Amino acid sequence: MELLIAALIIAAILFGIGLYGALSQTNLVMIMMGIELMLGAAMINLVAFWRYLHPEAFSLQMFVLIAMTVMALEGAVGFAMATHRFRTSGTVEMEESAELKG
Amino acid sequence: MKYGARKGKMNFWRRWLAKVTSRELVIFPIPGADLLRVYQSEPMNREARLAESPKEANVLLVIGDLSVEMAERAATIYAQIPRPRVLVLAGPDHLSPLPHPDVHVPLEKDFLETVLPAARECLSSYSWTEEAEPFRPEKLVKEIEAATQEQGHMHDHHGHGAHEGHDHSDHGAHEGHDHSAHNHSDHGAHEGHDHSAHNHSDHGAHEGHDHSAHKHTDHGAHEGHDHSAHKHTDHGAHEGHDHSAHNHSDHGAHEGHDHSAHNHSDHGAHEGHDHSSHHHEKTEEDHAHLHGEHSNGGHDHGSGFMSMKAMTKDLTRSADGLPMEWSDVQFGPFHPGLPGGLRLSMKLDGDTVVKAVADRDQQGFNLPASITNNPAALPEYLEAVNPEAPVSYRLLAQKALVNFSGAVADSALTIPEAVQLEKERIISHLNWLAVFATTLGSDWMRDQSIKHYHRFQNGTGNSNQLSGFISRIKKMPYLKLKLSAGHQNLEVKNHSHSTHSTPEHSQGSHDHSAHKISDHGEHQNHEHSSHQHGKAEGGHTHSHESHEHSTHHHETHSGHTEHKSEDNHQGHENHHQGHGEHINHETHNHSHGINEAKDQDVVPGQLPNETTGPVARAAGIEKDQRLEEYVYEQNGWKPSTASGNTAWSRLKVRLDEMEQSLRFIAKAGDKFEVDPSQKIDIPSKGMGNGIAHIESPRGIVTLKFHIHEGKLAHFQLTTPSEALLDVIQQVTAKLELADALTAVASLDISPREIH
Amino acid sequence: MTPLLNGLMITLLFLSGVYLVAVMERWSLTGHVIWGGPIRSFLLLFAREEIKTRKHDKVFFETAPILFIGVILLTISILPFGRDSVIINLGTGALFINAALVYVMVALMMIGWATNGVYAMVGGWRALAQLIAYSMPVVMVLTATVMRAESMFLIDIVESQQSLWNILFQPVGFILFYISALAITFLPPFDLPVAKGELAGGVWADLTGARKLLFRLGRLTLVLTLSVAVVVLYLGGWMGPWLPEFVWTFLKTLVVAASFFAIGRFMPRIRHDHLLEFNWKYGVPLALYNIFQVGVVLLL
Amino acid sequence: MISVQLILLIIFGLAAIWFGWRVFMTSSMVRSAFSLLGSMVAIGILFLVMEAEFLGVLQIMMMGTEMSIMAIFMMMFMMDPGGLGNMDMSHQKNISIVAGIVVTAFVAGVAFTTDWGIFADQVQEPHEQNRLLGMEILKRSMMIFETAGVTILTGMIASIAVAISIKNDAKK
Repeated sequence: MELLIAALIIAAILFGIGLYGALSQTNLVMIMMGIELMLGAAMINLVAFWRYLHPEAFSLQMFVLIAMTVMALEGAVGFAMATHRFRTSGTVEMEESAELKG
Repeated sequence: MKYGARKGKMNFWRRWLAKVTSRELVIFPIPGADLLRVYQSEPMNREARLAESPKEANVLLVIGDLSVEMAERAATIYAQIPRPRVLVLAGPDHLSPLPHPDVHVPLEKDFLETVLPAARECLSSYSWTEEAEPFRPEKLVKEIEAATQEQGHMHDHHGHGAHEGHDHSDHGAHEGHDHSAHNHSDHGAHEGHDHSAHNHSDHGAHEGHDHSAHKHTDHGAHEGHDHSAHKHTDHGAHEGHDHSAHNHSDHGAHEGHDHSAHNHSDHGAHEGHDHSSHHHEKTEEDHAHLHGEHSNGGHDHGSGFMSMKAMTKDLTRSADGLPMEWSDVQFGPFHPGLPGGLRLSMKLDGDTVVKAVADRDQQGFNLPASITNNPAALPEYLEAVNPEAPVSYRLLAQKALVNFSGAVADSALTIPEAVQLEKERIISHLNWLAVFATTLGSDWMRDQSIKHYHRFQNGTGNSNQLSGFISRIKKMPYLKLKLSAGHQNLEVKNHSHSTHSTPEHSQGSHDHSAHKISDHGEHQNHEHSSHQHGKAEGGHTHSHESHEHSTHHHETHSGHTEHKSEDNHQGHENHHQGHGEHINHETHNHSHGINEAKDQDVVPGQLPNETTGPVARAAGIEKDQRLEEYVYEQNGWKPSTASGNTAWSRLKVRLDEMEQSLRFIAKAGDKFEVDPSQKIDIPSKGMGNGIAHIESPRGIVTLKFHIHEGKLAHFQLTTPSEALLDVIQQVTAKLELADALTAVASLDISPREIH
Repeated sequence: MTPLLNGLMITLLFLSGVYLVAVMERWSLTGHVIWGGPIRSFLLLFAREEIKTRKHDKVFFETAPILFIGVILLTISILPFGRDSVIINLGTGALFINAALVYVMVALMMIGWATNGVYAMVGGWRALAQLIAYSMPVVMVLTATVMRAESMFLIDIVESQQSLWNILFQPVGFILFYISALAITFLPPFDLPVAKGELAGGVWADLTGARKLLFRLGRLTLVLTLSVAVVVLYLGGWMGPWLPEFVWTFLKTLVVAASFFAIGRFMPRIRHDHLLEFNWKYGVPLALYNIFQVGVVLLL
Repeated sequence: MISVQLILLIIFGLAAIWFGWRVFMTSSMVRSAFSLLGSMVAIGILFLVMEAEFLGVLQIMMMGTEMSIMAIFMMMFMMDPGGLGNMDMSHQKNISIVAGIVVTAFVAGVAFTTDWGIFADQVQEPHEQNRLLGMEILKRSMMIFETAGVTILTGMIASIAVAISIKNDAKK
């Protein structure tokens, strides 16, 4: 019981920190860091559920693998975008990318 | 050991420790291991080895006398060596910034024999003393104070980690960001003038504030202006918020402080290797920043937020299109992978070399009065000038004196002299090979070449073993592939180098500029189609030309040598102008050949025409003084050339030359004893010129002098290394750092030859 | 035998192995075999003062050496010297090897950044490029060995080679793993991060005293570790007639380590571009092919 | 046994949280990248504590590489990698803080209020887990996993296509 709760609380706090970072940072790479933290928190939840609720259901571990894949993918695409933006407009600051502003 | 020892008492444990560790001597030779090898007669024994960095060494060994600047750098290195350390001076008994030596030996053969036991003794008995003091050369004191002032500023700490590091990481973005950080901040300051209430919250505006104030106060030259700007950001960065407390009041103080901080980042603890990034090159880039910033002053971004657009817009784009700041690094003068004493300052884009120049700190080559009054002593003197190639220099002086004394026939090489020369060539090439192998990181090659070097130096060389070694090098796996860098980007150089080599273009001799321009273009096309032949013939005819000119020039019109003495080609031009009647048609064509070849300097990927020796031959130019010598001619000797102008071709040419020399010696037999001191009598009356060319291991050395009333009136020594300094730029451009260093090492430049 | 005695023996094996590797390293650098050499240079590093570069990044400067040697000790502690002489028998041992080796790269980067020097920085980035590139094929060829053993226990992997050693069963994998191991130990000819002639020591150029000592020890242990790994994964581990198991492992390990150093002594340093080109263009596809081939052979 | 697990859980959980906090608190980019690495490694250790050995080791391995690469990109694209001018590079701070706290509180509340049903206190041995996970991947979830693989391949190709330099862009 308390094990699961502890894991979930930890995950919740990490998620909050990640959210704060993703919202507050102005640099693309820093924002990606925030997202990674949130994904990490999600993975903690998945593993906790697997361990303390359904140890027999390995689809949960599957989901953790998928989450890792997503993390790697997010990293790759994010860095590619950062490189491209830096090459074209010389900046990865979100403050300066107003193209998508309505 | 006042400066060398650690502070503390010598208790039992420490005594034991010192005794054991003193068996392990790690020597850092200055200016370099190649010069150290000249004075050794056998490879380094098991107790002593060479250090790869000062932090690893415990013996600093200074060989011979150093220039003032070199001595300062040596002092910096001494300050870096962790104590207990021993300072050994071989030759001079004191060098000004360095402390008094712990061991001092005369500079003679095998001085290491006496140095090693003495150093061991010093270490084992004086490792810890009470009166030990930290070593503070005057040059460093200021910087150390600056550093101590800045201790504890954490931002500063990693800040500078980033600063140093980032210039030389694969992507040099950070510099630009840093500089333009203050661009922004003075932009912020402009805002601050308008609504200062808004901006007083963040210190960036403050810093920008007094920065701009400073800018308004002095309208000095651009450099100073930029510097101050740069320093101000540095400063603001170092002291976070308290900066705002005392900013406007004391400006001089800021200046001073910033200056030290600035220096400090230059001569960090790494100054010893001189891989510190120097900012003076960057000043005009800052300048560009500032202006770009001013131009788009109205750029819209949030107040107190700094724009990356503004800071990156002025940066030069790298090959991959990313706006990165170029950075300046220095290699040498005591870099283990370069010839000792050679200082290389590179402009790096990431880790790709944009521009590499060898800094030459000439103090001029002026003879002591004892020599000028007594020219007969010239051979002994020149022999001592370059300990790496004594024979060729002595022969050079002798030939020149003979030539002066009128007997032209004697100025040809005799067989014993030629044999001596070839032996020296083998030795010198082996010594170079040792340095080159160190750069390549092939320890086996290094050790073997050192072994053979010492054997041939002692006259106990075995030619079969050497040729076996050579063939093993040629068959070495992967070596050719590694060294063939730079061959493929000749035309790339063409793109990047047109700017660099314009000065050479302008300084070329332009008497025939009329038809030079006419055939310049198509010669270039020829050049592009096959990049060796055109140049080859040009160079060949040139060497031919120059020789016959010098001699028959000397016979008849000795008055005109004054002209020649400024510059080879200048001399030629003047000659053609002055004495048209002497020149038959084809030599005239040849002289065109010269001019075109000279103009080819602006065609990149091609060597300057002064280049001689193995480097030139490795580029396919059959330029060799030995072609003119009867001794070689009768021996059926042909210069060994290679094509490609890469490090591999240079290595190959040198290896071939070693084998050639072995064959030559075997053919001629080396059962001669020539007395080095063959006396040439100098008539104390009358005046005249002496001139001689010798194919030294590194290329053609030329000596010209004018003797007046038995005194040396004019004296000019042209060495191949000076020409090679200009080659560096071409062979390194657009290469990765390691390849560039390899290419420079493959040139075999001897700083002892640069005056 | 009792686990205590067992652990003691393994520790002794490790220590003697590290010492012999140190002697070999000195040989590969100078051509001399000096038996007392390692002890002397060990003491030399003790006897000298610590010089910290100015403006170094304090945190990384202290943690990097410990991280470096720590992960290597972790790695070697899961490698079996014999059927029952292994410290930690990990259920995911094969994967763990690579997981730990990744942190070698992290430690090198940290110290390269922390020393705040040009040479160290270049060395650090070189280390990053090199070790990322070469940990890819490592994990792939490890997969192939795991496929054969149908288990991630290193002991099972060794047992799976009862009939035929992996070096013969999957030669491609062996070659790739051998080269990658050489690259991960950044020994010559892969010594770009610490290149002597180019960077004058690279990431180590400015380390003195204890930190340098930790890094040098860690490097030696790393060489030993990867030699043991090669033996365990491809050379049939402890298998061999007459002699006790750990002796066989030990001898094979020494041979592999000696071959590492010998290659470094007789080859020039690999160029940076060739290094990466070889790995990404040929190493990774070959590793994939290796998996495919092993799978096919296993199904037959 | 359980209590030991709880203690370890809390210790490494706090480590993960502290590192995650440091990511956005330091002004040195390399430090924040490595702090994220520390946080991720702590998460991996949490997996190990929760007896998911394969996932833990995998997490530790992958994050080591990914965060090192991230450190490089930080150095490339940040205007001040070393935190030289400890400049403030955040915006809408208050909103972010509020959002973070609210979400944290909400999720924690859910964690507390939900009835989690019965608890499992036993899991399989690590190697058994590996086997079962493999079975899962290659039997039931094969489609999902294949999709993931194809996705990451597409992502790789797409990101390379985005990131390579356009030639006329290179010269300038």
